[in-house]
Amino acid sequence: MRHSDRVLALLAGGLLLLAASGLDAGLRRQAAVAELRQQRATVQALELTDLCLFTEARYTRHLSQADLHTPFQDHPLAFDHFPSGSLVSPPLRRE
Amino acid sequence: MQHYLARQRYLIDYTVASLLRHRSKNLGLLLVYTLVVFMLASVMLFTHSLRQEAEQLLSAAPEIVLQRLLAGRQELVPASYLEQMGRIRGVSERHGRLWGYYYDPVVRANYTVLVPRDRPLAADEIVVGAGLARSRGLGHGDFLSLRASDGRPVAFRVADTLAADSELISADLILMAEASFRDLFAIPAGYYTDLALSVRNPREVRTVAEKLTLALPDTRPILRSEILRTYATLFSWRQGIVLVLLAGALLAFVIFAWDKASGLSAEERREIGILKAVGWETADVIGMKFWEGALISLGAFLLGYLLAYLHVFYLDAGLFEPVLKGWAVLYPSFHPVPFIDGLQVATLFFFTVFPYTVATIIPIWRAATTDPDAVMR
Amino acid sequence: MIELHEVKKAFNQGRPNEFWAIRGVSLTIERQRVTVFKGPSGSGKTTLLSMIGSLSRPTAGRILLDGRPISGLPERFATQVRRDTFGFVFQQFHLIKGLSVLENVMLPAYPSGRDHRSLKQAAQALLERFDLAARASSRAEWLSGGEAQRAAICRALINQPQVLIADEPTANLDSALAQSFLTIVGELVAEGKTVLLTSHDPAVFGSPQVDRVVEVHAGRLLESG
Amino acid sequence: MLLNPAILALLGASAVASLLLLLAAGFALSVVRHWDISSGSERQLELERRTYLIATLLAYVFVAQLVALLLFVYTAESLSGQFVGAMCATGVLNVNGWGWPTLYLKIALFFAGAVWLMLNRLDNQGYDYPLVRVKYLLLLAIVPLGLAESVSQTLFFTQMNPDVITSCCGALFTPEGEGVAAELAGVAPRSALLALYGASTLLLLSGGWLLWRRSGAVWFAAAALATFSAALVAIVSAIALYIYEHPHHHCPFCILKAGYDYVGYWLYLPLFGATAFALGVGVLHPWRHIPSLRQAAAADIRRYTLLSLLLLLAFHLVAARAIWNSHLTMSGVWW
Repeated sequence: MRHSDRVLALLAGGLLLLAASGLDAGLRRQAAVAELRQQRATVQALELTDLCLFTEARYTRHLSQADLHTPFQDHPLAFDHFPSGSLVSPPLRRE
Repeated sequence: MQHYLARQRYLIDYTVASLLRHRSKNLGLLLVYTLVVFMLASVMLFTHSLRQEAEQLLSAAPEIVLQRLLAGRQELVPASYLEQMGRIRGVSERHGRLWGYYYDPVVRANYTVLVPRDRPLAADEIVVGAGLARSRGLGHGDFLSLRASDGRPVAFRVADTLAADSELISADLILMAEASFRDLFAIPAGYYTDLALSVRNPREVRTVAEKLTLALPDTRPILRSEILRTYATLFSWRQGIVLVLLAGALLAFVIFAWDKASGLSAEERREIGILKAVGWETADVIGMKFWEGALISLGAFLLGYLLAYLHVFYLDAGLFEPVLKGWAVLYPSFHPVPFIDGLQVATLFFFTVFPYTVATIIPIWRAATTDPDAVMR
Repeated sequence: MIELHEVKKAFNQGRPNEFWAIRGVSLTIERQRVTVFKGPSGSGKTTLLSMIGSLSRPTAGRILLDGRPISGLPERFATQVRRDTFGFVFQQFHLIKGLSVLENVMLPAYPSGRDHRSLKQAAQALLERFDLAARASSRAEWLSGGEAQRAAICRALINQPQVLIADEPTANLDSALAQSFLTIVGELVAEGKTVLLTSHDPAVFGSPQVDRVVEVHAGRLLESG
Repeated sequence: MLLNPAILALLGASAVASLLLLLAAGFALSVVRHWDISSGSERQLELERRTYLIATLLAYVFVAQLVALLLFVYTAESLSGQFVGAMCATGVLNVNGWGWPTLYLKIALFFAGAVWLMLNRLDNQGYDYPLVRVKYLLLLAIVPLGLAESVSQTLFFTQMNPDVITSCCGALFTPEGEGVAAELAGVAPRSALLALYGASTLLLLSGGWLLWRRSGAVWFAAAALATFSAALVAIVSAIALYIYEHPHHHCPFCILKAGYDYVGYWLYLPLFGATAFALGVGVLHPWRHIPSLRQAAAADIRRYTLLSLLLLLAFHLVAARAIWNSHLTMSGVWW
């Protein structure tokens, strides 16, 4: 077997797997539809406004409800001392 | 066309043979490259999936949340505001929300305490989120004691836990009755945390918000579209930050690739000389070298991407958990739903394959223009 | 027929270490003959041969192949001429290490993109003819000197060139192997090939297979024989 | 400035492309100044080697630009969620004054690059490289285009202000509005489609004439440009409406969305391809009498003409299919 055939077959296999991953994503998304709908219902019922990703501080737990300069709300020189502060951008909002 | 393809196959033949001869060196390169792609792809897939999920879930959030600001801080809203705002056309429903935070010194975590509107609870009953239940070891019928604002302990019976599959939104929630909430935090009757308004027609939301700020100048409306926008920018911003950080790694890798491509050994130089002497043209050598780069970068891209896919969606992005957890004690356990879009994959491809190939153009050209008669000298 | 008109070649032109390796050579080489360029090392015979084989371009003068000028061609086209017309056997054989003998033989035909199966068959037939079929799949660096030279000849013949060019072909061989090389040359000429050699080995230019000896000295010709 | 991976990729790519272009221009300059094909001097050999580098660099730039053009539109599309008032790429391009110029420059660069590569391919088939000066002068003309594109794109992305309320396709592409976009939308669908079919017929006829009589390449290229503009107008004023099945939704970008089966790509790719090939024919044709190129030029011109006509056909088939399958019926209103 020629080298090129072997390598092209490998690449084709990789591309096939890439396509398979897309297919798999679609299937899993489909499977998650019910769950997502359930969660949406919870959001609606409880009137939630934020994801529960960073629970350490008020301004990271409810990002969208925080004040514009939240990290400094306790004191103008107060440092943002929670690590997620480095991951979360300051709230962007039109005043 | 056929001739062109046949020629490319021959060039690949030669490239593969020459890659195989320096197996360990090229395998090392492939490995490092795959790792770089894997990290980038993991971040992209994970944040994109979170962003999509946020968008889907939070599109059910209240259309307008009205906060009252007092000296720049959020303050309780008197119920009278609901009357004061007057009749605003388009607002189909308005009511006060009661929610707040509770710091639990036992596990040093912040909980979100919330009064549900459509779920009647007895005064001593609470419903807790699955994450909280896990970290405090609570089950149905257990008791949780919370300290009221005046210092006395109040015991609540866990009537229910929220579904585990909704942890992404509800891991740290405690739901309780309105009376218990007011009692626990000493919030006088007639005051709410904020107000929620529903607006039927999405086109009217902005006008409603403008009218609200006019009618109630000390309030601030937060629109649903702003919430969605906050999350959209949050995640792409984060992706960007991680990319900027990883760009260093990428740059180092590109320099490595450049160095590898330009630091041709005497042996390789001699080989190219031989190829040219026996009838290969500069363009053939460039094509051959191009395939070398293309095979390595394509291979690394496919491998890295597929590994990242497995990592994020089958292993629940295990490697990122510590990063996301930060100092948070309550971390939701959730399975990201695979939202993938072509832009993500195309960007990733651009980010990883393009710099590598560009970095090697000039070294390749240098090597390919070796004099064909060099072998005769 | 190959004609050279006042061919000159300079190295490092315009710099202080400028050096004229060929200082004006005019020559006609007939088809189906064995022509040997003889001369001491540094006399310019290899440079001359590389210009005839379109490996390098003369600084001045013209080289014609069957009446068609080939010396002024840019590399892209010179390579085509070289690939189709000339086959090279180098002094060090220059087989590529790590590739099998068969792959080495097929190498010059890669850019032409010809059908893989027929190419492989042609290569195998050549190996068979030169008694190398058994070594087809062994690596090039495992061959003995004589085998390596025969493999190099196979490689030179894979594109069916009219002209075979060999640079000091017997320098790395013992006399028995040198003799068998000359026999092969004789066979090739009988088949219609033109052969150009450089050598300073009396066993070569004294051999009955050689039709003409051209002596090169300090970049000029001193024809004899 | 939004720190978004796709934006970073685009900025990086166009910076790299500009760098490569500048590099190529530097080499091209020395080639134009010292080129002498008849010389066998070492400098000439060096220059000939440089042509390989320049061609490789340009091929990379062109491919990168092609991908970047798609990525740019796609990114603009995906950013629409982050701007108040933006529903699709139109809104995002309107966020500041650099959006549209960037898009136009990218398109111009695409055509210029395609034409250059075709010219280069032809020249490489002539043993005396007869077009060397022409193509490198053309390259020097492309460089400012590339730099302008890079600068404009950088300004576009860095000056993006998420607080600006932008006007999107709903506001922009309305017949009542002002500006070019509004005028495009205001063109009666009937005359737009008629113009498109008229221009396409001209293109077909001039292509046929070119294949048959080997002349009139200028007309062919001109007809292609006319068809290109007519097609863009027709997409905005009529074809898109059929795809959206909405009589007032004029937008050239929303058709790229997944919701419309990405039909936009199937429309734009053949259209751009057909135009690029036709322009290439127009540029190659004047050189067909150079002796060393005669054969190659005839073959290339023939090939590109056929490709251009085939792609044109593909465009029309996709457009016709979109109209045919649409549930929008305007027969009483437009026809």
